[in-house]
Amino acid sequence: MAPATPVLEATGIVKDFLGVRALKEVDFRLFPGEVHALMGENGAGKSTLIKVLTGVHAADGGEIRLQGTPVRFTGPLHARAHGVSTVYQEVNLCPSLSIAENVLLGREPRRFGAIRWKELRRRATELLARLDIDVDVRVELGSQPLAVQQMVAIARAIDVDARVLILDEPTSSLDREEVDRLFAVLDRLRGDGVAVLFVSHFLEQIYEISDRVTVLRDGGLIGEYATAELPRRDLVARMLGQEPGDLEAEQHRTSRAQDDQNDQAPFVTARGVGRKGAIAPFDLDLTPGRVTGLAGLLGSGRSESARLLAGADRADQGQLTVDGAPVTLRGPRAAIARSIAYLSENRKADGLIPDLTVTENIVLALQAAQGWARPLSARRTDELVTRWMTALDIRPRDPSLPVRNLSGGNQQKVLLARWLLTEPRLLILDEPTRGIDIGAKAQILRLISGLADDGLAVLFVSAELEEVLRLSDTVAVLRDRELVAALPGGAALTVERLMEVIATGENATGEIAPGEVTTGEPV
Amino acid sequence: MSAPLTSLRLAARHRRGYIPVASTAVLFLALLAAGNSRYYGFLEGQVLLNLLINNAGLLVLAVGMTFVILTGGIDLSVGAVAALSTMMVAWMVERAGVPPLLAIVLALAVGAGLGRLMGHMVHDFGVQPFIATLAGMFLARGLCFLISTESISITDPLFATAAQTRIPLPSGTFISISVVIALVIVAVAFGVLHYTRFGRGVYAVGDNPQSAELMALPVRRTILAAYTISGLCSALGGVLFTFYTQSGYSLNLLGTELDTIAAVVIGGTVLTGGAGYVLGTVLGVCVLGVIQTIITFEGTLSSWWTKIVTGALLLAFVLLQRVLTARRTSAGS
Amino acid sequence: GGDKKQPSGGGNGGGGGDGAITFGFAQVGSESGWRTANTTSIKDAAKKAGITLKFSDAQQKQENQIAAIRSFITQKVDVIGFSPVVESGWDTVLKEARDAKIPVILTDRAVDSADDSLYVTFIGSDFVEEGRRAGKWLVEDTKEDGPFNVVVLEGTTGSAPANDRKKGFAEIVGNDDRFRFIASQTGDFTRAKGKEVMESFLKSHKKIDVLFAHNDDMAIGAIQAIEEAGKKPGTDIRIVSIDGIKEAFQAMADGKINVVVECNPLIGPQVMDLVKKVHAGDSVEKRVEAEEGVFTQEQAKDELPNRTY
Amino acid sequence: MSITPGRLRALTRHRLFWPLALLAGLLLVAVADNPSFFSVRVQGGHLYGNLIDILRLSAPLALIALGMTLVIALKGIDLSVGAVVAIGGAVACTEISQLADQGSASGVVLAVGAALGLCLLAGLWNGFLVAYVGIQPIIATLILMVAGRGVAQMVTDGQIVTVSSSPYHLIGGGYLFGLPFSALTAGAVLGLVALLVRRSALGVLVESVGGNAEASRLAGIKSRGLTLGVYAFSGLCAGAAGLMISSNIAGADGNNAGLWIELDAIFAVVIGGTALTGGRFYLGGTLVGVLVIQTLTTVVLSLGVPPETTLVFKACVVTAVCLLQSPAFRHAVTSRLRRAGSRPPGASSTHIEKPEHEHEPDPTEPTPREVQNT
Ligand SMILES: Nc1ncnc2c1ncn2[C@@H]1O[C@H](COP(=O)(O)OP(=O)(O)OP(=O)(O)O)[C@@H](O)[C@H]1O
Ligand SMILES: Nc1ncnc2c1ncn2[C@@H]1O[C@H](COP(=O)(O)OP(=O)(O)OP(=O)(O)O)[C@@H](O)[C@H]1O
Ligand SMILES: [Mg+2]
Ligand SMILES: [Mg+2]
Repeated sequence: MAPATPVLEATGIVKDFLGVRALKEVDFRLFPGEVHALMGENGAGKSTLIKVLTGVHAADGGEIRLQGTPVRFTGPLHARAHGVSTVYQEVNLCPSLSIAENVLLGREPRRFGAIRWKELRRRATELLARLDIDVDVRVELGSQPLAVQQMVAIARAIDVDARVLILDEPTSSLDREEVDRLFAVLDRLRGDGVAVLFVSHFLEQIYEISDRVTVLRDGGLIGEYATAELPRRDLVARMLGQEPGDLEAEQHRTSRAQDDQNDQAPFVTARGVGRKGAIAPFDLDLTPGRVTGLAGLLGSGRSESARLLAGADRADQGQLTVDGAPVTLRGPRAAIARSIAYLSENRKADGLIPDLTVTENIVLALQAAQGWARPLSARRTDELVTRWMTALDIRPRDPSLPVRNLSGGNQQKVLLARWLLTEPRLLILDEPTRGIDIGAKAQILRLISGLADDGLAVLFVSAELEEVLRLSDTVAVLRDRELVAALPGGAALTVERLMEVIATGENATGEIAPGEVTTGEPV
Repeated sequence: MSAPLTSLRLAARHRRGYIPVASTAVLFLALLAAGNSRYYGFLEGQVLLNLLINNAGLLVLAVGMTFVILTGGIDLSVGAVAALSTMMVAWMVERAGVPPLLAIVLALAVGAGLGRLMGHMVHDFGVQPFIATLAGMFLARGLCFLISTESISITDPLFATAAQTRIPLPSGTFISISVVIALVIVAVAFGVLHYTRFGRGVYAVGDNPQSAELMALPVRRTILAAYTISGLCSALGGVLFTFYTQSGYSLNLLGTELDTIAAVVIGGTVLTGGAGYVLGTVLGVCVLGVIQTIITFEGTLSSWWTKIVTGALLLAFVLLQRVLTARRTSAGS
Repeated sequence: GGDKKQPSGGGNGGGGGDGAITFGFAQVGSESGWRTANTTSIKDAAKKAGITLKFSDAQQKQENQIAAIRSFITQKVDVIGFSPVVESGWDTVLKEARDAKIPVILTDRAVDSADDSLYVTFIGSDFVEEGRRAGKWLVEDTKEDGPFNVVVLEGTTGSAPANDRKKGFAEIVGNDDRFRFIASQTGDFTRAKGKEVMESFLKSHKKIDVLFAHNDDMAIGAIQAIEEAGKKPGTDIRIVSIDGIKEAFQAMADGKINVVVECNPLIGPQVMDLVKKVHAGDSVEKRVEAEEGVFTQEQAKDELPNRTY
Repeated sequence: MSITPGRLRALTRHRLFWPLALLAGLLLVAVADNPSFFSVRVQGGHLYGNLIDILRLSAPLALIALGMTLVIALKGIDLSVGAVVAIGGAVACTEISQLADQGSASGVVLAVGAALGLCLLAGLWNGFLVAYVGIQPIIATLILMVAGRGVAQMVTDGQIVTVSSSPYHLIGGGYLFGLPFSALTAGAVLGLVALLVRRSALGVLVESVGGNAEASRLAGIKSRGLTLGVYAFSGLCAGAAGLMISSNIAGADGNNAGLWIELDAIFAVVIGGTALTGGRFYLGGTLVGVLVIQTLTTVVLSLGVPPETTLVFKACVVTAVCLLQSPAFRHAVTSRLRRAGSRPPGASSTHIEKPEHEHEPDPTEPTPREVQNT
């Protein structure tokens, strides 16, 4: 099915980082008119390969050919000039410029050399509308939820007249609907003969969109396959290097806690808690032993409600009680002091301290809670870090590396470790599995579930409804910045039902758990 | 119900960038009003115009600095490069008999060249801007001394004309040629920053250099150009200074880099780059000028009180600026 | 408000209708004790003479000084005085003053303008002459034949006093081949730098016979360095300095400095005389020398009580 | 050779290798010019020589740079240190000069305490403006830089306040065990602070706030208190440096003490490897930076470089340090050397060299459809 010459071909690519070989003689081919998935565990070398292909990193060996001619890109600018357009992992945009500018930066429409601002905004709006994103393009990008930023990055990449489009985990923070729109666009591009390189940890997405798959493991090439001819199990086995265990076998978590919910007092209750312009007042109970999922569409206010509960933003109305005592969270510190941990959704902007080592990043919150004068002993640190690095399988298993050198998924695990380490009583997780490979994801979900069984209260936000369903005892649904329903989890709650509630805001059977949800006044 | 609300919020958000400049403008007017209520003749037209006449050179330096700071850098060499330019022009015209216009062009070229060299150090070799331009500052000052340790008067009539020509404005007031040049530079800078790809690139690079690189923007060209522009503006500022004083002197404009940076930052530009307006810089220069004017009008301050009062006025200004912007931004988000 | 500060020159140009003269004085800055003494002298003298003083401190910046003079012009003061930061570059603003019919008095330093009608008079010191006087004393004091190794602590590189004192000193001493200049460095007119530079001189040069310091502060710093090196200032090394601050006289009295060429900052009364004369339209000398002398160790003890700064 | 090429490479890659190499180079030049440059003898009961001078004179700068390192690690900057230096000296000397007996140790201690207290306040003030009011550090500290100098001049009345107090002289000009007391003090403070920040969690917390303020806030770090403390410490260090400087010349020079020392301090910090963008900081590196600066000054004096050319000379040295420290520059030089050497170009066809930015295409040109870099 592939035409004779690949548009982009790499042979024997080697890349070393300070003596560690991240890519071991990898070969890779990309043909026009195909969507090619690049698969592998966290740290397998996917992003590194992409960066080498586009000249961000110089290869330490190997050759890259563009349409049969050897090339040596000096960077994204050079690659772009040759028709290779890339969206790198993590949102790499300019947060304090407007959305419109971010879409068209460097390609602004001009007349006599002067930028035509009206036209710029019109075109940006149009491009985003193609992805069904309806925003005021004049607002600062940084004020937008991560998913919108992600879509802006995608809009930016597909606008150019490119022969090769590379997308490194573009869907990690997208909801189902955004993914659908993206795939529609990719389909069209494929039809136009564009070669698309696509990285994702979602198997369904891979099987839905890709024609061929290249699998990497530990920096080495495992093989290149036609997607249709490779059963899921085999794909997973090749990625992990072993037969997959009960990755997908796991269904809904057996919520022991659900049965004895009556005798458990909630750890945190919110009554009419809200913030003007961010989220309408809502009621929510977070009970030890129970996982509460938050579901909703892009921009429905999931992150914003999580932030209020975590003290990251200050609520301007309502009352929060912790352990029965009314509290006002004046900041994250106050929340942490009350054993509330919050994993934020944007690891790059407000999670990692890139220069610090893995160890330092992991113990940061615990250390901050202890105060500067009481440093964790080296032994204790070692012990904790080793424990959690093993539990979460953070690779490479070298705690002294600067965290910036870790792969995206492993960075995410570091942040998760940071909060688990503090032994919280309420764990607020905003997209905790973003960018985490399927093997690790199952493991992490199991871990959270286990912690919940041991009496942890969990608030779980994820764009992936399956995941929410699998883990949650209760699913609260948000719509237009309002909490509209709380549905008991369990086998009865299917993705379809949930989608329906999200879409209509109506609870078809009208079973809003009493006392759980009262929609507050809209602000 | 929530639609109008959302659009209101969006409107507030999208204007947030202008708040620092707007508040600076308001405070500037307040400062003028305060001066006027205290001193006789403070708001006379010519006093205001003198603000521009006296600060034309600083304004041009600050415009160049704005470019560099917007890219997230800093340029400590501006004062020294300007001094070098006064020295070069004076020496060439007076001692070497170079035609004045040619001398000016050469001085501008040297300024731009020095700027570009610093740009290379910053971008290509990853030297921190502070250090690269500190070296540039030493070098430029040092070259001044090599030309001459004494001040050189310029007797060429062109400079006398440039210095003494008064461009009349209504009601007996006037401005100088330098003011016109400076305002043209401001206008050009405004156009470049807001209406060219390069200008937007400057903001992008300052906002997030790694992202800009990954967004396939010409980061290298942008940074080199920003430092070159700063060097060029410094040299031009020096030339305007020779129009102002008709002389060249190695110790001219000592410490001006800090005034320049202060003007840019007071004008609402963020030192870490990516946000700011060149019109804010104009206001920043005017604010510093008014503070100076107030002190002159006060007229009885001893040397140290001059410093203390300057600091106090600056403090009052940034505090008020802070109060205003904090109100607005918190209302906006 | 009602308490607006009015320039007492009022709206009537150079007038002096209400008697009091307004004198706008633009000082260089406050870079040294000498300068502060100069400022104080001018302020006190103005008060004593009943002259309204508008004082502006330029913080060592020519542009500030020009701005201040412009502001004096717009405020319509009766007489302007200033001590220029640098010799050159005053024509434009001085012409503006002339156009506004405001007489200008220069103090302390001269300007190099070709058109000397731009100012009425100059009062102050001649830095070149100071250098010469220092040189002359040295030549006369050293009867024995050399060679003498001379080190120089220069003022701030590029500043007028440094340039001129160097020039004047070299005019005299440079022509006498008993003297060899073995080192010359800038000490920025400060005590700390003077000490640091002298420490270095003492280590790289075995035999130093004469130290010429462009001001007293550097000389005092150097004395400390010499003493710490185990030598006797004033005896092992002849020290010649300029300015005449109290501490230098004390050091002279203690035998640690050999000679101080005075550069008198206390010219306030003389300036105020000139202001009055100029305002009244009397003719004045184009150049008025400040009263200053050359002091040796013998004179130092008698002079010490008269030193006020 | 006992050093393997690999070791040597690792060594030359060390952050401080090139500054130290340059330091050594400077000293070698000095000793070539003046063979007795290194000579140290006993004079007046203590060691005496150029090297001792370097130690003594770099002490104040070392203290200031120490405070500055922490401030810069927090993504801040402190321009006011020069003014605080002046205030510290001015207050102490003025107090001492009013003592009936200037030699009384208790009087001197009180004066020193008052001066340091005031400087601590000055630092707190800066920290307050930065952390609680939210003013950009450069402006917040510029205010005190301008006004503080005025305060110092007011305290000294614009004159140099001379003191003759032997206890006070010890601080900046005295000797202990034959070594300069100031250098010992600075060394001790540096060591203690290094111990404090690295043994407690302070260092990591500072680096974390400087590296990503929002993330640190969410992790529960009290960044305001930390900021306040660090600026206060910087003020205190500057005050102590002010005492040393004034003690060394036995007088407080409100006009000139500490003038432009902020630039030197920042320079030292940056040479030492701490980035102005905040985050990781290196106290040892700062110390090397300080020594480079003071050695440069001393060597320039010793060489007798004419004053007019001093600055050009310094510019060249500064440029040299920066460039040598830059891996990109070293790479450019070595690859150019290699190219000039015997190896034919393209000898390693599979080896892709680190990109140099020279081949950057002009994006304003129409997008080339063909690949040019063959
Ligand atoms: N700049 C760097 N310096 C050192 N090591 C690095 C650097 N970048 C990546 N690595 C290492 O290279 C390996 C491959 O990382 P890469 O980011 O390519 O993984 P990935 O396949 O994209 O993983 P993920 O799915 O988590 O994004 C990892 O072990 C990582 O730690
Ligand atoms: N249809 C939409 N398209 C794009 N942005 C939207 C849309 N609706 C709302 N927004 C933006 O979403 C933001 C609310 O974000 P919030 O982080 O609370 O959402 P969220 O539900 O957590 O979404 P996500 O999980 O994708 O981050 C607002 O800034 C608003 O401007
Ligand atoms: Mg990756
Ligand atoms: Mg979210």
